[in-house]
Amino acid sequence: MAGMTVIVRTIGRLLFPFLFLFGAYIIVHGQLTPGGGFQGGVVLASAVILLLLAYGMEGAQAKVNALQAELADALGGMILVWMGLMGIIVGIAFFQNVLPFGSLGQVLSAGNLPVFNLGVGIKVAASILMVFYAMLRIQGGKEE
Amino acid sequence: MIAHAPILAIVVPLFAGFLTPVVSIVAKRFGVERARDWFVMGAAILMLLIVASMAPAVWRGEVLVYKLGGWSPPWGIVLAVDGLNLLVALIIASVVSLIAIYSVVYMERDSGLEKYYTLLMLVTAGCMGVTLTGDVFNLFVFFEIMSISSYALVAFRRNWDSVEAGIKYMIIGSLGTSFILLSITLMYGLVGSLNIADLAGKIEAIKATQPLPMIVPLMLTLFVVGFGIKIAMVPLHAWLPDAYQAAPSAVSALLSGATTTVGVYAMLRVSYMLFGALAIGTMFIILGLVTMVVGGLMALTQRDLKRLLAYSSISQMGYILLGVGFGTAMGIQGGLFHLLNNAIYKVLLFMCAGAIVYRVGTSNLDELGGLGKNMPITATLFIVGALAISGVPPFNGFASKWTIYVAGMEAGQPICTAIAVVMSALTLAYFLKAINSMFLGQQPEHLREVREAPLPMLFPMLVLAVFCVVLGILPSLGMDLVRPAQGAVMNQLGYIGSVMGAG
Amino acid sequence: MRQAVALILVLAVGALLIFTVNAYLLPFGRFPERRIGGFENESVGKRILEDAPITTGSANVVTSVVWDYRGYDTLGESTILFTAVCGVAMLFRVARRRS
Amino acid sequence: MSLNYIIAMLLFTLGIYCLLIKRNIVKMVIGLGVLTNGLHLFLISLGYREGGIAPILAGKMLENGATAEFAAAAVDPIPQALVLTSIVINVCTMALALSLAIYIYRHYGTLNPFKIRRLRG
Repeated sequence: MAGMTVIVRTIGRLLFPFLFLFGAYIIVHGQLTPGGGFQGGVVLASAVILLLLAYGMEGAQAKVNALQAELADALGGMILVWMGLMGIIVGIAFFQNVLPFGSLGQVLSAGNLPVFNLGVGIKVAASILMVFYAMLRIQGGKEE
Repeated sequence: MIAHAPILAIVVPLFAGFLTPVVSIVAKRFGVERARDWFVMGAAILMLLIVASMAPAVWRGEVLVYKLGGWSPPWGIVLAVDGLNLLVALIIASVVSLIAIYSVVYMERDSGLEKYYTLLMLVTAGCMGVTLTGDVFNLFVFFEIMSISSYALVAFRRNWDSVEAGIKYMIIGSLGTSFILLSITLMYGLVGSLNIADLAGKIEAIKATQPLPMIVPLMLTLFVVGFGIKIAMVPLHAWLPDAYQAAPSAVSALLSGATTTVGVYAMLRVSYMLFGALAIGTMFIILGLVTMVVGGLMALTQRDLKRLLAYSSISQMGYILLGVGFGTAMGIQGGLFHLLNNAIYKVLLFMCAGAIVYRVGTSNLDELGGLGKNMPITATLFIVGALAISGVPPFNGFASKWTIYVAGMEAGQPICTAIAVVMSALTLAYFLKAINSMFLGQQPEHLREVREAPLPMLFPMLVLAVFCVVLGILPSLGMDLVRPAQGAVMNQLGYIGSVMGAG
Repeated sequence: MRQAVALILVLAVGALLIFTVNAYLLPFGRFPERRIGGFENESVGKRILEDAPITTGSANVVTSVVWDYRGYDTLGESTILFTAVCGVAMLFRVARRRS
Repeated sequence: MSLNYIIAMLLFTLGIYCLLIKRNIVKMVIGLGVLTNGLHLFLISLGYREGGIAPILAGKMLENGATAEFAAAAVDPIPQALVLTSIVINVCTMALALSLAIYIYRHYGTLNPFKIRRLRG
């Protein structure tokens, strides 16, 4: 993919950090405000996809390449899995809360929930990027 | 660890699925690509052991209830394992283990194998999740895992046929799952709960109101259509022959052995547990007869081995529905026994077809012939499977079909029994035709050099053939396996009591 | 012809659904209520609304349902995402046949 | 009769109609999306209550610890959680279906499902 005009490129470059921050905000405040891991993850992915649209494949791959996305996907999955298994290791039940609750309404509250949101946020962002990269690979009906 | 067995049986294939890409990257780096195959095989066998470890307690009549996150039944998600779940879980775990062994050689010529094994493990996780769960929305979620990964597996080879079959399966299947979701939504709107046991109790109370609220049969219909698509009940079977023909044979075996079994399980669980007192027996009998007859008649005209097996698969689903539809203890027992047997010989037959495709490169019956000399073991195993599926004594198909016939006579349905007997003869006819054109007759010039299938492919086939014979000679063994499941189907109050009492 | 049959079929299904939904489910905007059976106080959602802030420590009750009460569903959901990504990557894999 | 339920069910049936009648795989996938979105709308409507607030403890109620008051005012959280799950499932189905459609187009040069018929019998 070739990329777009200078207007799109400039705005894309300027917007990228804000989109990224917004995505991170949605993920971190998952247990306090509407949103959470899935929604924040999609925003994170859309930040990179904006770069992809503006600068083409190379611009996006410079930020996150396909292998990094695959590893991030695995990392997110592992976070979920291990937090789930912690319940068994501690000796209660799969998916049981093992962290302290904290005080209601704080960013660091609600036990496992922020960790789950973080894991799924990474996972969703990576997954959606991977779908985009995979689909772009055969752009124009020709395999890379 | 035994206390955690229900969740571990799901989590092991799930994590194996997550880990397979990582394992294959590492294995490739160290130059031992086969490590990935061994890893998947090990995970499948570990799962089988975990499922088997639940068997003693369940056969004693307990219902194992596992509270996820520690939430008591109606508030959170529970896993509930009774005889029926256990039987289906055992079938799935065994089938998947054998297919993992079979795939090592059968799939070795394909690219993208790490994706294949990942998807194989995810199908397994989906099947296990559907089977062991006690929550109706969770059932839907895992049903989707199973469906989506099987759509991808059908299209695995990416050639003309498989993408066509994949998109057909995908569109029809997605329509089916959205019917299931609609039905679940209606249930939630009706009683405000998602736990199967809780729903069963509450819907029982609603059914008592006069006249019967129309929403109850509507929900049942939506469920039957949704799960009926997965088991290819006749008006909804269009996707199945295409999918089975175009998929790699290992995947066809997986679909016929695991996902259709899960479809039957889900249908039984939902219809008998939630809608027990409605006239579901008659409905199953009619659907079963239609499925049986149409599947059998369509199979007669096929010129492709895998397509023929696909239609016979549809036909066998009819027997299961018929047996279950009689509603008597013996009928349900026969239907479930046939479910077990169907998984055994259908997987065997698809593996034989795969062995032929592996060596010859085609499954078109017109291009095959005289292979009995070149592939004697495959030929023998195929004949064992074919005789078993046609209900010839002393193979396992006879035992279960006989039970269904007897149940039919006892239930006062001689016409159904007669149709079933005739269709059984028809099954024998088209399998004889297939055997004749594959293994006997004139051998075309280009098949002279064909060799016997390699040992890792023959081994799982041999295991299954041994099961065919053993369960045929000692049908009481199979009956003992099935009896707890039959007890579980008919014991609605016991299930509700055990699950709700666990809180 | 096919269009007419499909249209009639769909209209029939739609009419049936609209009728049943309006006749038997709770009236719109009356959440804990149930029209038949009297399960108002047993509604899972009602009880979770009362308990969730205390038992899970999360101010957002939807998040506590998604990740705590029904966390296992969400694990399944992320597995589906993984499955779909895997399926897409499988379809668009670069074929490298072994010699 | 309530408008929410009617429109949700109309969207659902519109999706089915689209699946039955359209001769283009991408349009069929869009139909699938419409159908599922109808379901989501329906599911969300089931949990609504007149003048209800979002099931998020915030502002004054959080400071006063008024959980009972909150529980009496908020809408049902479970359908919202179910819809979140279902949306992701729908996205995944669509991603895979569209990928398959790309492949169909590369092989057959058409997206008309009635022309894509190599498997028959």
